[in-house]
Amino acid sequence: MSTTSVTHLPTDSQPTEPGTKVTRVTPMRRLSHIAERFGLVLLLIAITAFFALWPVTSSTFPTTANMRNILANESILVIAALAALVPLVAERFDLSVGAIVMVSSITTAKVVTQLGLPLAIGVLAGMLTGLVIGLVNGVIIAYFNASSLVITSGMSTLLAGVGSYLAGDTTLLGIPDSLAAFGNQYWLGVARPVWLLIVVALAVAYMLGLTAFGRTLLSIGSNESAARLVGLPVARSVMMAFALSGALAGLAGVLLLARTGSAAAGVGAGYTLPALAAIFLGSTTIKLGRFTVAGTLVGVFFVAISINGLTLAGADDWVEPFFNGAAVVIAVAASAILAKRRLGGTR
Amino acid sequence: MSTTSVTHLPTDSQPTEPGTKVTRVTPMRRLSHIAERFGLVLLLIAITAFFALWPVTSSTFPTTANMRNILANESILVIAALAALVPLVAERFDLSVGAIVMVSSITTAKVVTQLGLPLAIGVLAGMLTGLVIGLVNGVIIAYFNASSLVITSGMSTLLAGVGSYLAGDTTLLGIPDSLAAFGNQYWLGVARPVWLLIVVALAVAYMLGLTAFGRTLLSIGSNESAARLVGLPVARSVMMAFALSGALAGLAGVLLLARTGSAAAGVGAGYTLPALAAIFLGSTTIKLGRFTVAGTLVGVFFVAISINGLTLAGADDWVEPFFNGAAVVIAVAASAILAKRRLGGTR
Amino acid sequence: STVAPGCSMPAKGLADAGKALGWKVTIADGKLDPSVYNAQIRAAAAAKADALVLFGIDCAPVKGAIEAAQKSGTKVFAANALDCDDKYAAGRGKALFDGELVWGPDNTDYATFTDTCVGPGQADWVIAKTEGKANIIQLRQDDSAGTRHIGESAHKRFEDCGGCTVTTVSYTGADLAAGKLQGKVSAALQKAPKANVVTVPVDAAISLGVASAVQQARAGGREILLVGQEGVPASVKLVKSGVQSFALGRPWRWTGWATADGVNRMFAGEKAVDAGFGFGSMDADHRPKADVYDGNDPSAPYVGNYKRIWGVS
Amino acid sequence: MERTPSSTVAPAGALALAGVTKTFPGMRALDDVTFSVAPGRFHSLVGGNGSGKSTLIKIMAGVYRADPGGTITVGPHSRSADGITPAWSHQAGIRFVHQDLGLFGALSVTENLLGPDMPRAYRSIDWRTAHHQAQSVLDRLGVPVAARRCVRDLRPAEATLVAIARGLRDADTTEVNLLVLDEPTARLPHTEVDELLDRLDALVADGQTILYVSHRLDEVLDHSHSVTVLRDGVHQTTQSAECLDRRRLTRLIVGEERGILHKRASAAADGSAAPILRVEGLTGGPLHDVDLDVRPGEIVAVAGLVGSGRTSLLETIFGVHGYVAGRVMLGGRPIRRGRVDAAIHNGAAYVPEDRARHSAFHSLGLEMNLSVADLHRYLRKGVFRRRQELRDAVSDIDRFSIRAAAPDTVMAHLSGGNQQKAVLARWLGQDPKLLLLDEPTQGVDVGARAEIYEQITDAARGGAGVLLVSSDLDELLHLADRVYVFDGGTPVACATGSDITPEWVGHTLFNSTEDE
Ligand SMILES: Nc1ncnc2c1ncn2[C@@H]1O[C@H](COP(=O)(O)OP(=O)(O)OP(=O)(O)O)[C@@H](O)[C@H]1O
Ligand SMILES: Nc1ncnc2c1ncn2[C@@H]1O[C@H](COP(=O)(O)OP(=O)(O)OP(=O)(O)O)[C@@H](O)[C@H]1O
Ligand SMILES: [Mg+2]
Ligand SMILES: [Mg+2]
Repeated sequence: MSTTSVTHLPTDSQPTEPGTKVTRVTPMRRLSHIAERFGLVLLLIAITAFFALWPVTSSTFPTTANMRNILANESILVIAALAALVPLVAERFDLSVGAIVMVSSITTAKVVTQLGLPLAIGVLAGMLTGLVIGLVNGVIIAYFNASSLVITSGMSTLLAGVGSYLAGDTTLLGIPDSLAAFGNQYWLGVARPVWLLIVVALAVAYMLGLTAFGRTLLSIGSNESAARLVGLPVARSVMMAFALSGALAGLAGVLLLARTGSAAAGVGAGYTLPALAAIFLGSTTIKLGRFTVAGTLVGVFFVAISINGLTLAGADDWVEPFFNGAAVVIAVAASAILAKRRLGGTR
Repeated sequence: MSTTSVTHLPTDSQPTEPGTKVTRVTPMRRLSHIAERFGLVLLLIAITAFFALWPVTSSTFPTTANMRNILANESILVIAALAALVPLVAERFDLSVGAIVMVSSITTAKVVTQLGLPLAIGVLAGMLTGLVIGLVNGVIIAYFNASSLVITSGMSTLLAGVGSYLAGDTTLLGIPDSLAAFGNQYWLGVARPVWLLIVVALAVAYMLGLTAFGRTLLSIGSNESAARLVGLPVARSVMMAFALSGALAGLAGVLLLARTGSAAAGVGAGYTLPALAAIFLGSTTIKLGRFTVAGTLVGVFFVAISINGLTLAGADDWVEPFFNGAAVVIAVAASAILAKRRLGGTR
Repeated sequence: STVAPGCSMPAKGLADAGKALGWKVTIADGKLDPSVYNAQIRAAAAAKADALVLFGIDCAPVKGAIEAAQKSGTKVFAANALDCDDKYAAGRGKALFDGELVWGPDNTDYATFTDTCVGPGQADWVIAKTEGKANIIQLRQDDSAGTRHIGESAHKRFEDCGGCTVTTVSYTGADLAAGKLQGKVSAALQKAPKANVVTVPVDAAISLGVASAVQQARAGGREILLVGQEGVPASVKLVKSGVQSFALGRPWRWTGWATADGVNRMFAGEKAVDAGFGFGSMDADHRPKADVYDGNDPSAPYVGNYKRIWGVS
Repeated sequence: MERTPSSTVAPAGALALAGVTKTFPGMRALDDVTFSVAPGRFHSLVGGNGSGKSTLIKIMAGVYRADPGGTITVGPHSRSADGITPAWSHQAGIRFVHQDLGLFGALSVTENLLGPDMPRAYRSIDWRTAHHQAQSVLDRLGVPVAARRCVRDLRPAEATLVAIARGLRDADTTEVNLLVLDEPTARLPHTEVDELLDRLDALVADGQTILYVSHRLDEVLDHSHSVTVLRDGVHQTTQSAECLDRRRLTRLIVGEERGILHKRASAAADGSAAPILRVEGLTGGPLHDVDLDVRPGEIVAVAGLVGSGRTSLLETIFGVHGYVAGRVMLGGRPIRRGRVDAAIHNGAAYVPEDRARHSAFHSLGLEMNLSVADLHRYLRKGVFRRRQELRDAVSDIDRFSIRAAAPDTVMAHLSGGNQQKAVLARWLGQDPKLLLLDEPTQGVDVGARAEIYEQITDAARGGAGVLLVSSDLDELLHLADRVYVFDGGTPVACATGSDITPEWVGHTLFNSTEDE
C-alpha cells in the first residue's frame, strides 16, 4: 500500500469525544506539507524562473513565441499521456499508446493523400483506428482477464509491423494545408493544438472525477474484486477505458500529423515512455500517489521546459538528459523525505 | 489487487471435510490446464518446429551453428532481464536496466582502452558501476519510500546523459582480444556467454527460491505491510535487490562489450523494454502470474527464435514485429481463455 | 546525435566555423527522434534564429516544423539532408530548403550524391575487389530515407554486376539500440554460407554488432569483406585494424565548414558552391594516415581558404 | 473527565506502557496511555471501534512510531515508545497476530509460519524439513490446513488459524514474553473460538502472558484475569476481570448503558407472501442440492462449521460462482448463474466475509466507499454531485457511528470496525430486497453492534429478506427468524422461532459432523 497522504480536515464534529484533542498544525509543518505536495510544481516554477533570468537564455526563453511554441509542441505528448492515464487509473498499463499514435497518423495520412478522401474523413479514420486498436486491447484485457502489460506491449510490437507495412518505408507527405494550418495556427493568440489540449484535459479530468464511469475506474484501481461485488461493470469499464485511450492516442496521432506535416513508420512510437514517465512523475505531486490529470500536465511541462531551456542555451548534448534525470530523482526524493518526516509514524 | 489466475490444484488435502466432493478432473480438463500453464512453452516449441520443418528455413534454422548463435546472442538480454526480475519480484520496477547496461559497457571500455588498466579491473569497474547505480536507486526507493517507476525512469534519463558525457561522440574501440574472445568463443561446444547465462540464471533462481533474501523479496511482493509486521528487513532487502539488479545489469554491459567489441552512448539502452516484456510474457506461463526465472527465459527465447527464423526466411521487415506481436497477443489471450473456462466463476 | 557521428561531427565543424564568422551557433541534439527534431526546430524559430542547418535530418519528417520556421523568418539550410521532394517521401512533396550544400559538380544535391556516389561507390569497390564474383549480404536500413538511398543505389549497381549474388537483410533503427543486429547478421551469414561480402549503409552498424558477427564467422575460417560508409573515427580505427575492409570516408568536419560557407552565401543571396570534397576510399591498401579522415589531403588548408574567402582571420 | 486512577492490579510485570501518545494528521489516536500487565496473565484490551487498540499494538510492533515521550517495557527490555522497531519488538519477545492477519497470499503456509526462521541446509532453504516442521506445528495446534498450500487459497477462517499458529509457534518452544492477539476471533466460528481460547488458557497456565483484543465480551469476561478499557484513545481503567460483568464493561466501553441484546421479537413474516429468494436443488462447488427460501421481512440465518459452505452459498446466490444444477430465483424470477450484475439488478446486496479483499476500497475516501454501490444516485444530467455525496456520507457516519477524521478520510486510515460499518452502511442505505450478510458485525464494537442490528431489523421490517451467515451465536439467536444448519454444503436441519436455542444449534452442529 502506498501511503497516500490526504488532507484530513480537522473540522469534523466528533461528538462527545473529549479525548480527541485535535493536534495543532504548526506553520512549519504546514509549510513542509505544502512543499511535499507541491514540490514538483515549485520546481517547475523555479526552473522556469531560472531560464527566464539566466543571461544565456533570458533573451530567447521568456518570449511569447517560445512559450507558445512549448505549449503547442507538448500538446501531442499531453494528449498521449492522457490516453495512457485513463486505463492507468484502473491499474492497467497501456504500453501501446505510442504505437497507436504512429499507426493513426499513418492512417490519416494515407486516407487523405493516397485515397484522396476529404480531410474530415481522414481525421475520423485516424481516431477510429485508435479506437479500434484500443478496443481490441480492451476486449482481450477485460474479458479474457489477461495482463495489460503483456497484451499492450505485444500490441505495440504488432503495430510497429503494421505501421511499417502501411507506410512502406516511405515518409508520407502531401497533407492538406487545412490540417497543417490547424496544427500551426493561432486562435485568440493561442495555438490551436493548445486549445485542443485544454479541451481534452478538461474532458478527461471531468470524466475521471465527475462521472460514474470515472468513479468506476477509480474503484477498480483501488480494489478490483470489491468493485465487482458492488456490481460495478468492471470488464465493460476496463474495455471502454482502453477504447477511450485508443481514441485519444488516435487524436494525438492526427495532431502529430498536423504538426509535422508527414507520417512515417516509427514516428510517434517514442511517445509511450515519456507519456508514462510524465504520469508517474505527476503522481508525486498534488495528490500524492494518485494518477491525475493535473499531475500529468505538471510532469509533461517539467520535462519540456527544461529541455527547451537547455536547447536554447545550447548546452552540450549530455547536459540535458543529465539535468532532467537528476532533477526528477532529486525532486521526488526530497518530497519523499518531507512526507516521511511529516507522517513520522508510518514506517 | 489484480486477479491473477491462480492454480487451485485439486490435490490439496482437505482433511475432515467429507462433504466437499472435489469435482472429478477429466482428462480433457487436465489437458486444457496443461495448455494454459504451458501455452507459451508449447508455442515456443511449435514455432521452433515450424522453422525447422518449413522448407524455406529447414536447411539453415535447425543447425547447431544457428542454435549456438541464438543462445549466445540472447545471453545479454537474458542477463539484463534477470537484472530487472530481481526487484520486480518485490513489486519494484527497474526501468534503468538498459541505461545501466550502457554506462557499464562504456565504463569498462574506457577503463581498459583509455586508462590502459588490466582487463580484470575493467570488468570489475563495469560491474561496480552497475552496482553503485543500483545502490543509489535502491537507497532512494527503499529508504525514502519513493516510487520505483519514477526514480528509475529518472535515473535512466540521467544515465543517458552520463553515457554520452563519458563516450563523447565516439564509439570506443580497442577492446583487448581476451575480452572479445570471451564473448565469441566456445567451451565444450557452447559459447562462453551461454555458460555465463546458465550460471547467472541458476544463481538468480537459487537466490529467489532458496535463500532467505529471495523469500523476503517474494514476501514483500506478496504483502509489503505484512512483511514489515513480521519484522522482515523490507527497506534493506529492497535496496539490496536494486544493488544486485545494478550489478547484473553491469555484467550484461560487460558482456555486451565483449560481444560487440565496442561501446557507445545510447547502445544498450534499448534493452529495458525487451527485458521487461520478456519477464511479463514469462509471467503468463509455468507459474501463472508470478515473475520467474524460467518464465523469463521462455519469454526471451520465444521472441528471439521467431526473429531468427524470420530473418533466415528473408521476411520483409514489417513481418517480424507483426508476427511477434501477434503471437504474444494470441498466445496470452488463448491461455487466458483456457484459465477462465476452467475457473468458471467471475472472481 | 552522439550515436551518429555523421551528424554530430559536421555540427562541431559548423560551430567552429561559426565562431570564426562571429556567429552564435547553437547545437541541438535530435536524439534520432523525429518528435525531438520538431520541437527543436520550432524552438529555434521561436528564438528568431537567422538560419537553421540540418545535419542528417531530412525534410519529410519535420516538414511542418520547417514550414513554421520559414514562416517566422528563419532560413533553412540543408547539409547532409534530403529535401521534401525526395523520392522516398510519398505524396506531393515540394522542395522546401532555402539553401543546400552542393555535393558535386553541376549543383549535385544530397540525394543525387548518395545515389550516384555513395551507394555505387561502395558497390564498385566490392565488385572490383572480388572481380565481379561477390556473394553479398547487404544490410539495409530502409526506415530512414538517407540510408535507403544508399542501400537502393548500391543494390542497383550490384544487380548490374553480373556475377554477384545479393542477400538482403533489413534492420531498423530500433534494432540498433536493442542489440538485435548481431543476431540478424549471424543468422544471415548462416543462411548464405558462401557469402564473402557484408555491406552496411552506415558505419555505426558495424560497431554495433555487425563487426562481431563477421569476426566470428571469420574465426570459423571464412573470408569476408566488411564494407561500410562514412569513415568516422571509429571506422578509421576498424579499417586500420583490419576488421572493416572498406570505408567510404567522408570529410565530416569539412562538411561543417563548407556548410558555414553555404549559409554565408545564402545570406548574401548567392548559391552554395561545390566544395570539392569527394570522398576517401579507405581499405587495407589505402590506410588512412590520421585517426580522423577529413578530406583526401589532410593538409588541405580548407580552414584557411574559407577564412580568406570570408575575410576573417 | 473522570479517569479511574490506574488501579495497578499487578506490580510492574510483563508489559508496562507509560505515557504512550500517538497523533495522526488531524486526530489523536492515543492520549497518554499508561497501564501494565502482570506476567502470566490473560489480559484483555477492549474499547469501541477506533478507540486505539490496534494503534497501540502497532506501536508495540514498531509499525507506527508513537509521539515522543512514552516508554514501553517488556520483561527486562525497555524502550522509548518512539524508538521501537520491528526488530526490537521481536527481540524483546513479543509475538503478534494482527487484526488484518498480515499473511503473504502468494506464499505457502509453511513460509508464512516459519518466516525468517526457515530451516537451512548449506545456506539454502531446506524445503522438506520446513514443510515438515510447519505441518507439525499445525498438527500440534489442531489447525486443519496442509502446510504446502498457498495462503491465497485458504478461506478466511483457515487463514486466521494460520496467523494464530504463527503467533503461537514460538510460544510453545522458545521464550516469548508477550503474545498479542488483535481480534483473532472476529472471523472464527464459535466452535473454533472455544478451542482457541482453551489453547490460550493452557498457555497462560504455563506462565505465558497474553494481551488479547476482542469485541466479544463473553470471551473477555470468561477468560481474562484483567481488563484494560480504552475509550477514544484515553485509558479508562485497568482492573481485575472478577469485578466486571457484561453491563459494567459495556458501560466502560460505550460510556452509557447500551448494547444489551434481547431476542428480537420475531417480525412474524407473512407466511403467505411469495419468497423473495428461492434456492432449489442448487449444486456446484462445495454445495449439494441446497433448497431454501427467504420471505420478505424474514431474517434467515445459516449456521455451520468451518468449511460447511456458508460463504459459498451466499457467493453462489450472488452470482460470484456459477453452479452445475438447480436454480436461484430472486423475487420470483430465475437469475442467470454466475452474474453478479444480474443479482444486483434484481435487488440483492452482499456484504462479504473478507473485507480487505472483497469490500473495502482502501485507497479511496470514506465517502466514495459509501457511495460506490449506487453511483447513479449522484448523477444529475451527467454531472456527479460531490456535495450531495459528502452530505450523505456525513449522515451515514452519524447513523452508523463511524469514527473518522473527515467524511473523505482514506479508508485505510479507519479502524477495522469502522471500515466494517462503512461497508454495511453502503448497502443498508439502499433498501435492497435481499441482503446477503456474511459475518456482518465482525470487529464491530458492542455499542455499534446494537445499532447495526437495529438497521438490519429495520430493513427486514421494510420488506427485505435477509440471509445471514454468522459464527457469532448471540448474533444468530438475536436476529434469526429461522436457522438452517449447514454441513458438507447442504442444509441438514432447520428450526424456526422459539425452537432456535443455543442447545439446539450446538447439538445439530456437532451431531451432524459425528454422523459421518
Ligand atoms: N494510518 C492512519 N492514519 C490516520 N489515522 C489512523 C491511521 N490508523 C488509525 N487511525 C485512526 O486512529 C484511530 C484508532 O484506530 P485503531 O485502529 O487503533 O482502532 P481500534 O481500537 O483498533 O478499532 P477497531 O476495534 O475498529 O479495530 C481511528 O480513529 C483511526 O481512524
Ligand atoms: N477459494 C477457495 N479455495 C479453495 N477451496 C474453497 C474456496 N472456497 C471454497 N472452498 C471450498 O468450499 C468449502 C466451503 O467453503 P465456504 O467458505 O463456503 O465455507 P464456510 O462455511 O463459509 O466456512 P468459513 O467458516 O471458513 O467461512 C470448503 O471446504 C472449501 O474446500
Ligand atoms: Mg483494531
Ligand atoms: Mg465463510
